[in-house]
Amino acid sequence: MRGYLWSSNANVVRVEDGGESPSVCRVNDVPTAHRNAVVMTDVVAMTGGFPALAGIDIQVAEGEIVLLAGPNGAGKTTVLRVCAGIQPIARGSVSVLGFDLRTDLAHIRSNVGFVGHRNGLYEDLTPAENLDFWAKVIGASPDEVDAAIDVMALNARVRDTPVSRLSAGQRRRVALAVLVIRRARLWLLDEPHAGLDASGRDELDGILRRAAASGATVVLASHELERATALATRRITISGGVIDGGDRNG
Amino acid sequence: MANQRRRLALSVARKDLRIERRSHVLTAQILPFTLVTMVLFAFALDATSVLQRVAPGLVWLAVLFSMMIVVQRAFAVETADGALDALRSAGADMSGVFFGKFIALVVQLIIVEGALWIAAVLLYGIELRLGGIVLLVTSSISATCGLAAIGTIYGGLASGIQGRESLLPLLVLPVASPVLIGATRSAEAAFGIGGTVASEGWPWLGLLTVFAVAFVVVGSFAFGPLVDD
Amino acid sequence: MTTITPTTKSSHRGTGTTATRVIGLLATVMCAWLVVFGLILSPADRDQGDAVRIMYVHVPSVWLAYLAFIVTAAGSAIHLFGRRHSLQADRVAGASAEIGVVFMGVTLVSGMLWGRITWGVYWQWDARLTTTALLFVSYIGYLAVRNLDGTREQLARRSAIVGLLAVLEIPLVHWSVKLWRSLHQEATVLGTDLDVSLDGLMLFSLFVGVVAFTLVFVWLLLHRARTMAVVDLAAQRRLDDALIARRREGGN
Amino acid sequence: MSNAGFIIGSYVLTFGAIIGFALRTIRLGRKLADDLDDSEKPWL
Repeated sequence: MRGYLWSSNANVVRVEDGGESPSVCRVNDVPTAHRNAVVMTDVVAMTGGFPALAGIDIQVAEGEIVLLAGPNGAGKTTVLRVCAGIQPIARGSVSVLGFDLRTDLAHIRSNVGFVGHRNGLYEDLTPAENLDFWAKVIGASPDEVDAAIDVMALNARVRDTPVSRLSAGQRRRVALAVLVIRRARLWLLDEPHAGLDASGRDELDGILRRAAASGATVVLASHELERATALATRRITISGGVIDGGDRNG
Repeated sequence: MANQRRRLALSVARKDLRIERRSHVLTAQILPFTLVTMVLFAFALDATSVLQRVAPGLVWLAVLFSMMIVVQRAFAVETADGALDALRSAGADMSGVFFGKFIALVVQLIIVEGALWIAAVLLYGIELRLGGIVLLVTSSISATCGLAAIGTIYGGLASGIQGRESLLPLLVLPVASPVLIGATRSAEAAFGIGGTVASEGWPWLGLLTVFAVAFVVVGSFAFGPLVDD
Repeated sequence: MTTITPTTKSSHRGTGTTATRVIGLLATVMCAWLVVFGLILSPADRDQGDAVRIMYVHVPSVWLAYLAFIVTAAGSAIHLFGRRHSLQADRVAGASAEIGVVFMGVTLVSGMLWGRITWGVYWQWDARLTTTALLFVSYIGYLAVRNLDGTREQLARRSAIVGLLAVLEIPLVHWSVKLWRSLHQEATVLGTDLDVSLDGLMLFSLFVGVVAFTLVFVWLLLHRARTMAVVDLAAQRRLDDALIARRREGGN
Repeated sequence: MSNAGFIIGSYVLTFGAIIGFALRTIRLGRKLADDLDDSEKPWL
């Protein structure tokens, strides 16, 4: 079993890698020795009759922190949703953590975490109760919950305040704590810096760096180019639902 | 697998009930609504003899209407911050989620029904016979399971679609009609209304049970594909 | 029906083919026959008098409505459980449900007119009437689900499930309503039942009605399913156009 | 014929509804399908 974030003692057997993903690297930016966390090939995806992705190719290696950049409506969110297995694709092929999107959706979903504009929390419950719920759903131990709370620096006051009364940054941290409890190996974050104050952003950057250091792959879409570029190991610029011209090596 | 599903169902149910306890929507909004309905029925019919005759039907109609609100509320909680999406995208077993929502709905509806029967006894002056208690309780539980199953199925279907709340009654009410008929008749038998005896209620209990089993089984399979996109 | 303009670029106008034209012609002829037999040639019933003539359109239409819903269920099942998740099956299911709703609406109206003559009231809480009315509403719900937002596949899967649930409803609703009526005997005292004893010519008229309406159903089903196929094709084409526009927007 | 109004009315309504639905279907079909080439029609 691979080491998971701060919880190498996890006693639940997770699905193992389906082996090396096929090497379809056209550009020499990904060494073939690396495992690919994401391989998207000529992907077309529709949102409400509109082709949000118009034949996009993306590769992300495991352990990378990749920044998806591009103007509004470029298709960044759709890339993340496709990788998370919650947006069907119309054409092309997608492999996430070695699993094929069309045949192994369940494996992808259980290993991937997506946090978008909505955090997926129950607003009437406290963070502690939300995390407790997820721990029960996943079968994680109380230790893992404590670890996640530590990592996200959720203090006692935050832990016991209903989510509806928390700030955007606190909610985001709770949502990320859920990813830790779920032992997600690929973190897909849509505008994670939005609505956070300066210290919140610093905290978030630290969390994401540590996540990557312990083996997770992070793909984030962000407008905060300066901050995100400093954080990211690589940048992919999207425009009009495809990779922007000469920016493949970011 | 079965174990995991049971654990998921229980966590979802416990979570839903905890949210209800915390937010007081059931006690502060839905129960008052149903009680006002009972009072309004009395204004509309305006004769104690008529009220006594139709009390079981009125109670179950009120249950049906409050069920619409309870179901909408149960799924509003899931969609407000994308929690159901998060569960789905975490690969949670959707039939487990179905059973969880189902159990929470059953508990809430039973609370509503209890309040309504008490109101019917107090306001309409009907009297429960000792021999009718077993029939009333068993048929109410069967009816509630049937209603909760269809409520969860169609509530899940309507939850993913914005601005389509009006679709829920259109889908649920025709399907729920056998429950309304069966539950009303067996309650009439339990209360001995219209010269009925308790034994006349048992065929209805059979109908309600078949209905509940059918829709619970179907729902456990259909829920996942319905809420998935 | 409509004026037929000479075909220009195609020998098959619209959604028609030689087969549908033959079926359509046969259906028209049979419907004309049905009117002649039902209104003129067949005798009046001993008990019901001329009111029995409504039966020749009422019974075939209710029969076709149920057939249509069974076709919907079959199409839904093929879409849902078939290996290819055929969209064609989904279209047949949807087309059939639309036709079924039309036939069922017609059934309700003609049944009420018949009831007005024989019972003196438009509506009676008879098991068959009540079941039909509830199912009518259910299938309107099914059609509403077909018109929701979502991807084509999503819509097809959702409506397939709702289509199968609706067919599960038929026996349950029918059973409960029947049980309800059987325990309340006073309803049947009201008037004669709609059943009539049929002589040869009456039976033949009914048979003509069933054949005519079955042909109408097949003809409508083919055209409606094909129209839906064209709609899907057009959506596909719009996707291709939008894709090109989107790529241009991306500057590639 | 006794009750002629009701009886003829039921025939008119029945065939009227069917013809109305048929016309709607045919019109829509023609409007959409006449833009297609024969080779593109999946049913040919």
